[in-house]
Amino acid sequence: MELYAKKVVHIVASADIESRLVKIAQEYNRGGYTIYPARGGGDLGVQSGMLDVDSNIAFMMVVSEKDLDQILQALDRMIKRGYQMIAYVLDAQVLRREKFGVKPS
Amino acid sequence: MELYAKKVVHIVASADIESRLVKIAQEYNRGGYTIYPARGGGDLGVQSGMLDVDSNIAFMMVVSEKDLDQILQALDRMIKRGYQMIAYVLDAQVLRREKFGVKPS
Amino acid sequence: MELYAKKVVHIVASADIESRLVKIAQEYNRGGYTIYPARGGGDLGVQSGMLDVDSNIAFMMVVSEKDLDQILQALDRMIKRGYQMIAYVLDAQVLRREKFGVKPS
Amino acid sequence: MFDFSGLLIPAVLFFMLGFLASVIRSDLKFPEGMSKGLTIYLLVGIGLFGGIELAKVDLSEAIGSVVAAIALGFITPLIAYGILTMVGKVGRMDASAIAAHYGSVSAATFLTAVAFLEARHVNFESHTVIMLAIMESPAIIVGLFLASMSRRMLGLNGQSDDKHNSEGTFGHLLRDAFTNGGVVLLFGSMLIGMIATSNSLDKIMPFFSKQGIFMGVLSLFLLEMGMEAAKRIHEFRKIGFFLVGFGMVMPLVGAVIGLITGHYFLGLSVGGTTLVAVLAASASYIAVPPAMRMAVPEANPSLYLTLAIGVTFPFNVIIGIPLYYQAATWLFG
Amino acid sequence: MFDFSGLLIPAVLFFMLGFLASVIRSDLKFPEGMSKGLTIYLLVGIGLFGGIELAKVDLSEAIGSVVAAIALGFITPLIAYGILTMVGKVGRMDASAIAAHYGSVSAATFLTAVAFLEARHVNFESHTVIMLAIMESPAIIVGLFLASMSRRMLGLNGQSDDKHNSEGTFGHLLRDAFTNGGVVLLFGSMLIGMIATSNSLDKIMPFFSKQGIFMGVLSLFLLEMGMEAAKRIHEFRKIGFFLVGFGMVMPLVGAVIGLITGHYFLGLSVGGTTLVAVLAASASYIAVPPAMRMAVPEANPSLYLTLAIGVTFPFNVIIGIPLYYQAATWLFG
Amino acid sequence: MFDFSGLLIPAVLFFMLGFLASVIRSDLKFPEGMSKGLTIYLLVGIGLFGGIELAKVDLSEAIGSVVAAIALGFITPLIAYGILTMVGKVGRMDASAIAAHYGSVSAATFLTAVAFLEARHVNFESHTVIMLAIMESPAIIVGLFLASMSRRMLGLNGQSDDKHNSEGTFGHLLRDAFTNGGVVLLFGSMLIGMIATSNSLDKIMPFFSKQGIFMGVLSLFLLEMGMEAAKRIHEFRKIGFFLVGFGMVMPLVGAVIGLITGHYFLGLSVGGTTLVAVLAASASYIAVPPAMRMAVPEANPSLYLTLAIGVTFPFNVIIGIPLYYQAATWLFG
Ligand SMILES: Nc1ncnc2c1ncn2[C@@H]1O[C@H](COP(=O)(O)O)[C@@H](O)[C@H]1O
Ligand SMILES: Nc1ncnc2c1ncn2[C@@H]1O[C@H](COP(=O)(O)O)[C@@H](O)[C@H]1O
Ligand SMILES: Nc1ncnc2c1ncn2[C@@H]1O[C@H](COP(=O)(O)O)[C@@H](O)[C@H]1O
Ligand code: NA
Ligand code: NA
Ligand code: NA
Repeated sequence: MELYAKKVVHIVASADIESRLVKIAQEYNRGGYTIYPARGGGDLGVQSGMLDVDSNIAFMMVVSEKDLDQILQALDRMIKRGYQMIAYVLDAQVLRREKFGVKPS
Repeated sequence: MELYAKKVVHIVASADIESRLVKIAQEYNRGGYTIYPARGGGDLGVQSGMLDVDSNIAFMMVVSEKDLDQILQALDRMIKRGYQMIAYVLDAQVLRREKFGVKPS
Repeated sequence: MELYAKKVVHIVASADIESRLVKIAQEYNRGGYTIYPARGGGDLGVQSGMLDVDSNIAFMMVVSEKDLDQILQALDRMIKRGYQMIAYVLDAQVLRREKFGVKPS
Repeated sequence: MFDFSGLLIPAVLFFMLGFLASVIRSDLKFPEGMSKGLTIYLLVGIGLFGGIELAKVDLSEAIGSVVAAIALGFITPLIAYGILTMVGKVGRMDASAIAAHYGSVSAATFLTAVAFLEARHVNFESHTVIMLAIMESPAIIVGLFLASMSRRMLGLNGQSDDKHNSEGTFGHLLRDAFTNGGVVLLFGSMLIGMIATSNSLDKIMPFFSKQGIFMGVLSLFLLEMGMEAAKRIHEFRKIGFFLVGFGMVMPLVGAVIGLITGHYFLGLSVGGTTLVAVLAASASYIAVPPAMRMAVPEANPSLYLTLAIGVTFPFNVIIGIPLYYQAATWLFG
Repeated sequence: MFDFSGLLIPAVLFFMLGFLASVIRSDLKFPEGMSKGLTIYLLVGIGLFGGIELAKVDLSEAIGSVVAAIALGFITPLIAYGILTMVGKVGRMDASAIAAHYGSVSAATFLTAVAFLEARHVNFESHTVIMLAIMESPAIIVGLFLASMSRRMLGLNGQSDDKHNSEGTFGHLLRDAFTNGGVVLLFGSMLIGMIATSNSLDKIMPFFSKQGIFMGVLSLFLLEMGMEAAKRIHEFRKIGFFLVGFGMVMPLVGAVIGLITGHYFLGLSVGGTTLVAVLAASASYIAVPPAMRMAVPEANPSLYLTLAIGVTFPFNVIIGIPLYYQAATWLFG
Repeated sequence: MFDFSGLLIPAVLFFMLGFLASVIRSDLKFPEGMSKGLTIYLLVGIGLFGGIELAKVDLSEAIGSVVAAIALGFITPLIAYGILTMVGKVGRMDASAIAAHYGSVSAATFLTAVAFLEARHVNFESHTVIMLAIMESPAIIVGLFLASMSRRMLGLNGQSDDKHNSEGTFGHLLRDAFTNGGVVLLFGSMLIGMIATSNSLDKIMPFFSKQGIFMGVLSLFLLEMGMEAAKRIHEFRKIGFFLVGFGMVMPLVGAVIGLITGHYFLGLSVGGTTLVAVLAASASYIAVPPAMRMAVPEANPSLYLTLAIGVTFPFNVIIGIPLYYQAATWLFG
């Protein structure tokens, strides 16, 4: 099968800031994103997932190489303003190039 | 630690077609798969995860390089028949080669 | 955006052994880890996720290259003692190097 | 003329609250699994209620309802398919999948109608619950039939030629129609309501009965359905004017058929006739969508989900139920 | 002197059990979503109760409570901010976010106080529930105001200059304060309790009312809160001696203001006065934290969450409520 | 001879429905967390019930039950281990882990027996609930002991030499046995039932008591257990003929011991004796599996889970309970 190189951006953050991240996906990734419920531990202590305030989400976007940088910059702006998150990027090969086209502009 | 090269296939699709994907794992991956609850947004709008019809799953399989292609082809057949999904492949290094052997044939 | 090379360790195991894995994260990864609820299928049959005994978790750690090996060795020790799990490692590029520093020692 | 007091019942008001919450973009959100759990509870409760009532009536009375339910389940989707393809030029695969939803029923709409009737102390025949259970499945079969017919007309070769996929065969898909979780829960609970000793049933009824917590749970569920319905509004533009209109006209068509069936064919009371109208007018969002997603993957799920949840469900809850009740009282006028 | 019998009610005992379970490092864990679901239920139940009671009183009586609630919501966070920045040298952004929590309320603390009063057959005025609903939001506004003032003082340029982020504007943040899920549920349910026909409300009350399962659900929820509170103890060292002390002194300050308001300004009974004290003394962990996480990202969430859930909540449940009740009886002495 | 009417109670029928749903491969599925939540509720409910009853009896009466419970918890796993290793040649590590499950108890089986007895208006002594709570843990200790003995016999050096893992020490594992979530909930709720003021307990009982919604919730839980049990059938071939047989014979062995203990040693009524038999006959699937997964990782979890959930649980619910009851009546014959 023919595959196409894309980037996968993974973010782990408090569930409370979900709407901000969705906004980024809408602006830079044609509204494409996937959210996983998550909990965890880190510098801010344990996020048990039991109360809303204690829940994390993992926010995943499959993005084009060329959209990657402005997405990372948007995330960086959030981080600079104080929003806590971790973010990493993976190299991936996708099926169906047409699902991950350029953003309409 | 010695690690072994494998492929990780990630699929995001409606929870309704889970049984189809499990079938693929049983046929081509010795029944090995992991499912994560998920929600998200894409071309078909928002999948809020609240009702069954509105829930996604992420379906993950660690597969051998040599099984990869027929798994992708099985996915591609599903896509061609109309099933909506996104799928990507990652390069991974696994611990314990014996857990991901060849499929019995 | 500048990115930094890290490793992402993914483990899928029974939810019952979560506390062991958290201990590893605390010992070797400054307490940094993320847990996803999961279910799945493998050599031990189907883990439906309905009862506690039937639930998996995916345990994810973003780690430094240099911490990787001792984490993998800790996992290997668990596996040798009989704990069932699958584990794989991905190459990732992270934002914010300072979030994934060396473990205090 | 239109009597607004019918809207002042908690079920409807909570639906509106959920709708509003979504419209004003509140961050209100039900946790993953909550409405799925509530759905399981509601289906079991309604099934038990139906079974207990069924054990009391004699079977010959019920048989008419069974026949009527099957007939409604077969006829309404055919009409829907006709309207969609002939009036609306909707694609045949989409039309098949949509049609199936209208032949089946929405338990939440039915229960809202029950709450509506009870708030006015209107009695209804308990057979209607059997009809609810029975009507879940036949429409799925009609949908499968329409889809395979459409495939042949369009020259697609669909599922059956796929060697790799035994699930695609008609037999398997048929089985899916009857082993759907919702169908199994409804029928199973009905059977349990019929055969369990009445003494032992009494012990569980504070949990499941309408004298217990059932109606409260329903309200909470409708709160969630309100949010889901409102979320779909954004899709209205995408699915187009014709389909949105169809989502409001088709219930009326169904209701008329239901009213006639309930009043003339089954000879039911005002309450019972209203409920049959509601059954015929409502569109499934539990049993049919997964069946169509599996069996008719060529159809666009946005279309049928938006229609069932975003158009027809709110239409029935807010406008339809009081209207059908009014019509039923006229028939008795 | 201190009357321990007030602690021997299930709500408090389950809180202690959860706390203990966490302290002995039990693997007890609520499934994802369970306490979120219980929270939704509790907010709807309390809203309905308030609405039904409100429909009975005349509006002029209630208006005083509304004014008092708004006043409390504005004044207590200002006092808290003052203490934090002047006595404690807490950073201004952190102080703004923490202050907002103390101006708002904790529904679970309020309900525990209701359980406490009911176990002693002490009546209370139902207006207090309106006050609960109203006090959720104003403090958020004060928090936003304090944060933007602090930003100016610190020379930060915060949210508003960010072209990429219209959500950062004051207007948007204000909207968040009133569209928060908890606020919408409370107000919406209150409205439903007021306007739904009483006959139809009766049908859902076995689910939502205190004669039904409400108090049992509350106990289960407090079990979970106990675990959450205990989990925060590990953070005590990090947040420091001053803040832990603040988390116990501030409720006392609030309670005094609340007692005065309830007794002298509103002329409430012992029960009502106790509840107003509880409202003023309690700190929000539902509506305010997400608002602050969004609007004041510069503040450290560990601080306000540890204070609200790990210090003030247990303090109020175990020590505060009996104390405020005692004080209220003295006022009437 | 075998009286089928005992099966016609909702608890058993819902179990069968779940089983059937899974066998016909229905897509029925409980959302993640639902049965975990129901389990928490059931354990709290049963604990409260036990505690309230305990507060009524005098302690000297209860002490016999406590001793008997501990004895049963120690003896049955030793017998099980003997049968497994000597008759069945099952590996020692697997045998240790399996044995522990049979020394502990299944709360759901116990509650089904309670439902069975209540449907026939048979009274039972409330001490049996204390026995249920007590029997959760001792068998875990026996399991740990058997496992470490087996390790020595097999020349494995297991947990203790692992410098990296303080959790592996016997002390830690012992602590796990008593801090297991289920154990904490049961004991904690029992204590709360004993010490809370009766007036305040009345307020929460519509939620937790058997006159309230408890039995309904149990039915829903058993529906889920039916699905879980059926799922395990596929493993029967893997675990082999001997173990499947063991899963049906061991409950009978346990029941005989339990009947003797209940009737002769404790002098209980028919109902009480039946329940002690059920306790001794049932196998844990809540407290013991995680303990064994942690402490005896060398054992294959498929074996003990399939036995406890797939063989012994259905056996007891369908065949065992009526049988033990019959036997108990004979003893009184
Ligand atoms: N090194 C890490 N590996 C995996 N997840 C992490 C790591 N550090 C932080 N996280 C996740 O990110 C969340 C927030 O991290 P923090 O801001 O450090 O508390 C945590 O609750 C974890 O879920
Ligand atoms: N670019 C993307 N990145 C991450 N997830 C996506 C993306 N596009 C689609 N998805 C996921 O796939 C699901 C179905 O996508 P679609 O068929 O485009 O609606 C969505 O609900 C998302 O969960
Ligand atoms: N090849 C695989 N790909 C993805 N997940 C797997 C695979 N094999 C096992 N798993 C996951 O690991 C869990 C335990 O595997 P096992 O010990 O083989 O039963 C399963 O329940 C799956 O969630
Ligand atoms: Na219909
Ligand atoms: Na306050
Ligand atoms: Na036993």
